[in-house]
Amino acid sequence: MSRWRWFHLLASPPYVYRLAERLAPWIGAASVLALAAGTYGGLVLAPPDYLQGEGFRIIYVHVPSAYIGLMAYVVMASAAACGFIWRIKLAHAVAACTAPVGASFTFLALFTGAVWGKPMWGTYWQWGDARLVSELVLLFLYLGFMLLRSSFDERDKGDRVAAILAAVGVVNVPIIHYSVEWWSTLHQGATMMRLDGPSITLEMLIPLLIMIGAFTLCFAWLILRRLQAEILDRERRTRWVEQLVTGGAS
Amino acid sequence: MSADPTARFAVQDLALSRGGRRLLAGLDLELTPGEVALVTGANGTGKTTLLRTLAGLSEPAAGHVTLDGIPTYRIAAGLTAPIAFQGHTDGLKRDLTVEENLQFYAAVWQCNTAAGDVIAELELGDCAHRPVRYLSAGQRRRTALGCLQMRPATVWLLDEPLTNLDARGAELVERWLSAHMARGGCSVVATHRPEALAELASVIVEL
Amino acid sequence: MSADPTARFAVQDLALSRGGRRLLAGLDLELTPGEVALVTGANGTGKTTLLRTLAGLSEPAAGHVTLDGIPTYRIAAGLTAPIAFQGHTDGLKRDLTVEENLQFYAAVWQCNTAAGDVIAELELGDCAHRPVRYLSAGQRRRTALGCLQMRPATVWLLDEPLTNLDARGAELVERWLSAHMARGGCSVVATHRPEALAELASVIVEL
Amino acid sequence: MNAYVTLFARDLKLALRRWSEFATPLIFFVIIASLFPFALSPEAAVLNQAGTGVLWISALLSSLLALDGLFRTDVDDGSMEQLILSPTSLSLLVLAKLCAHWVVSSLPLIAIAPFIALSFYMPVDALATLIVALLLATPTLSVLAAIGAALTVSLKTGGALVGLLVLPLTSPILIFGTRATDMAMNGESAAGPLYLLAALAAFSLSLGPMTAAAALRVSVE
Amino acid sequence: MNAYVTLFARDLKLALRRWSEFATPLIFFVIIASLFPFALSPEAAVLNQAGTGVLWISALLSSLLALDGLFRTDVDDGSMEQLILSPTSLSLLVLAKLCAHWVVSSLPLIAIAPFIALSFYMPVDALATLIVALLLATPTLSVLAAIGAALTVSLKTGGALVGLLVLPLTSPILIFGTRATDMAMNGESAAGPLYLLAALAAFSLSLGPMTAAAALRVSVE
Ligand code: HEM
Ligand SMILES: Nc1ncnc2c1ncn2[C@@H]1O[C@H](COP(=O)(O)OP(=O)(O)OP(=O)(O)O)[C@@H](O)[C@H]1O
Ligand SMILES: Nc1ncnc2c1ncn2[C@@H]1O[C@H](COP(=O)(O)OP(=O)(O)OP(=O)(O)O)[C@@H](O)[C@H]1O
Ligand SMILES: [Mg+2]
Ligand SMILES: [Mg+2]
Repeated sequence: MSRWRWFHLLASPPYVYRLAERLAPWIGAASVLALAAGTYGGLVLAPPDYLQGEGFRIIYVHVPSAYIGLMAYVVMASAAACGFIWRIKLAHAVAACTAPVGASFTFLALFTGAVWGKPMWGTYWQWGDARLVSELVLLFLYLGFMLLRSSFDERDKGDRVAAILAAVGVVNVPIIHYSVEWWSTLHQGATMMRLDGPSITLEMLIPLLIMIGAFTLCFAWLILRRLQAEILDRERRTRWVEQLVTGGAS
Repeated sequence: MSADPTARFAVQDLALSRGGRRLLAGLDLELTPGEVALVTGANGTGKTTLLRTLAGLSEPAAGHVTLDGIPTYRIAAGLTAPIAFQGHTDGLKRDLTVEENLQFYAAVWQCNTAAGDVIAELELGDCAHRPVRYLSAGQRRRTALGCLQMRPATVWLLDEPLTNLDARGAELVERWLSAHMARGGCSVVATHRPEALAELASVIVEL
Repeated sequence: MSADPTARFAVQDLALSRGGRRLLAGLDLELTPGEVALVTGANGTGKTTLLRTLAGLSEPAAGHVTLDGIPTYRIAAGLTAPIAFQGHTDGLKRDLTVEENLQFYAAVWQCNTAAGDVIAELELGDCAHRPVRYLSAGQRRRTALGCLQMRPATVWLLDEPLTNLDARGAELVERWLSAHMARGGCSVVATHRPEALAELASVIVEL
Repeated sequence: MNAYVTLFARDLKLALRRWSEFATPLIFFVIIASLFPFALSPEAAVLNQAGTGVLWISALLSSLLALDGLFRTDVDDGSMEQLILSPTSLSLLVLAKLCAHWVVSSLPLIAIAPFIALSFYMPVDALATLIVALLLATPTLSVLAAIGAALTVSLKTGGALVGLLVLPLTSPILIFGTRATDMAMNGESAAGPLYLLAALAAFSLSLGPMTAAAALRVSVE
Repeated sequence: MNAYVTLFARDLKLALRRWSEFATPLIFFVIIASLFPFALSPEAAVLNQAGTGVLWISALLSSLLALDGLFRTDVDDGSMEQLILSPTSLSLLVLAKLCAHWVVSSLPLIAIAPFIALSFYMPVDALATLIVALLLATPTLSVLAAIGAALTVSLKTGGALVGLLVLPLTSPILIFGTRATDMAMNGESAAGPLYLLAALAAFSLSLGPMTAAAALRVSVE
């Protein structure tokens, strides 16, 4: 009984809008704190890597963003699937605002990786590497979702069609991930990207974990804020938004 | 696949919108076997949208369309097919002949009306074996209407069936509609020329 | 590009065939400025073929179509463009808005009629900035007819202009035809509803 | 079932009436294959390496290219509405269209592939594996392309967007396909990747038509 | 001339109406290029060798892909009749459509080609030649594709055969193009093939639009 009440509340735009309004500042603050702590730990406290020197510190941006990029896709696809199956407009809104965020983090992972690659491997881009290529494919999946959704003039239709694509994509992500891994090991053995197993010290690991937490919080904050904007846009013709806007003005 | 010929077609409190604009709201309509409703209204008032919604091709903004209590939107999702819809487009393959087009629909709807008989009734005898691409606009429209005979449907939804038809073609539509009613079917017809079909109509919906 | 408004349109001993079949032969027709010819006939008798031939889009099997003595087939080949043709298809781009479609034709024909005025006359004010793809069948037809005002043509060739139009739309066509005649233009109109345009007609060609 | 056969036959017939449209990808295939040696050095070793890749990429592209129009003509001329309203399940009808398309576009390609492979100095023993791999891989490619086509059918944007949506999803097929071919060329057993290809084909053939049908229903609305 | 500008602008506008349309050929190109390493072995030596081929084939495909619809939509919706009856010469209008298509589909591709080339380890010195070669070759490809499209549109089934005959004509372009690129990569002067490409471009641009226009006039009859 109460479970269904929650379900309905979460499908109600004004409720979710206000909930986000209340949560966002806290999450934002927590994310800033964690970012600060992680940055300090990563740039100051952690010792330089004995092989890679100071350059390794880019890991504190690279790994968290790679992780968020992947997680965001799952969030986006689940939201889109809920929206399609139960016809919840709000779930589509969540999917719509997750996509660009996820794409940005994926791009960040690619970018930091490329920047890192130049000193480490002597080249920005290496077609043969599994992680690189599957990350690129992930970026294409995001772009496809966004392009498809925006190609429809009727938002409703765009939401539903893109939801199908997201669902197909989420089935494929693990397949792509593993197939690429197998493919590249066939051709060139183990990838170069590997924390040196046990050799990583706690001083390096803990800031990394903090950064991952911080990025997750930051992601959540971005989603909440974008969701608010998306809700206002979608509901701009309703009474409550009108009241909200005029109330704020007077 | 035999459709119940005495079904009740009901529209309750229907609202339609396109591109965020409300086209109509609060439409009620009930058709018993043998009834024809004419839908009229100026260009752009929503006749086509209404017919597509009745067919279950799109979901209404609000309200229900039911055939014997089952929402047509679910019927279209594949349960059974007692509804025939003929829109502005003709649903014919340009590269198939008239006969092949009719036979195709007969096979899809598992109906055993002979294509030859329908072609004779349509007076398309001399183009039966010509690809539809080479037909005149009216001959195409006739072929499309011929497909109606290939579907054992209870409800006919026709969007301006008289388009491009000459006088004999219009007569034919009238004759087929009466026969359909006599069989216990019902039908909704959108038209800009209600006078041509007024005799058959039991309801006129003015949008 | 200014067209002579008082040209003479002559058809001599015209024969048409499609796919090896003779559709008509020995047609003679002469239109002086201000005259409208209605072409009627059952489906598939060759009205569309006739109009396309008059426009110079296809060559006649025999005979001549001349405008002030110049064969229209040569006119269509790019000398000048005093002929406007509106067929079963509408010639509109789905992804451009009503206004953009009209402006495009105005630019191609180098005509300076304001698109806004035509849109107002067409009563399409509220969809002027909507892509044609989202218009209803009748609204599309109106837009297509609107393009006629964007061409400084002497001869109008209209193939069933009343298709999909409501009563007000039909009135508009009549009004535009009269205005065109008053300007000294002439026109050939194929239709299945000659009664709707009979007042204007000076000749009726029965195929 | 009857409707399935009918639609299959109709699509085959339509394809044969417009055979040139379907021959185009094949010609593409031959052109690309015959052109690649110009870009590579024409040494046997290099060609041998590249041959597999060229074959697979051409197979991929030619099954994607023609598929763009798979549903579009039906939607444009109103046939799709009639199919949606028909008593047969739309998934089955989509499957019928897919099968017809596969017969027309992929089958000839598979038939011609061995000759191209030979011209790239592929060992004769490896040909059987190549054919089996293509037979297993092309259905999945067609299903993926059909889903892409269904998603974009109501958009004016044609082939390119489909490419963007579908190409990233096809990378596993390409990887397993080339892997099987390479293994066979080295005289190893290619059973592993072939089983994976078969699994993917079974998976996509069972869920793909449903997905495409759902996309079509939304698009036609 | 005015009509030329108008039609050019209209076609550009139609293409840009959705930004996705502008972006997709590009992404398509990138994706094809990034799929190739899956099919080839990802070693630098092989990729370096194959890179030129990949670039040119992708260029060919993306300029051919969209062209199929170049006239078909105009013929289907009746615009072509109106253009034929318009006071401007049809060849000029065909040229306008071609130019708009080239700007939308080939130009972005040429802009991005250097980056792809770099990722395939092409030496920086060769990039200028690559760009010049693409600038000279793509117009000819577009003209050929347009002639093919016009013939296919006009002669329904029989004429599509002619369309097929046009496709193989693209191979000289590809051969000269890859040749120029390869020579530049080896540090030689690529002037020879570049002059040939320029000559072909001049030839096809002067005669192509007329040919396509003639085919279209028949189509509408
Ligand atoms: C464009 C280039 C690169 C891309 C796209 C990329 C992508 C990725 C991805 C997707 C992950 C996986 C994160 C996860 O599993 O949660 C990852 C992890 C990692 N990357 Fe990169 N990377 C790139 C370059 C590099 C370079 C040059 C280095 C250093 C030499 C590097 C070092 C690492 C490390 C140490 C990890 C963590 C591995 C683990 O915990 O398993 N990456 N990268
Ligand atoms: N290639 C062809 N082969 C054989 N017959 C053809 C061919 N093309 C057209 N026809 C026939 O030519 C005739 C003339 O067609 P047209 O479109 O001119 O008729 P119409 O008078 O406009 O008819 P409607 O009133 O239906 O529009 C039709 O009977 C048509 O079937
Ligand atoms: N995406 C959209 N955005 C805005 N308006 C739309 C959209 N799609 C359709 N419309 C409008 O919806 C209205 C209903 O169109 P519909 O085709 O149902 O009209 P109709 O009554 O059949 O007209 P006709 O008599 O011309 O066939 C039209 O005014 C049309 O412009
Ligand atoms: Mg309508
Ligand atoms: Mg006609």
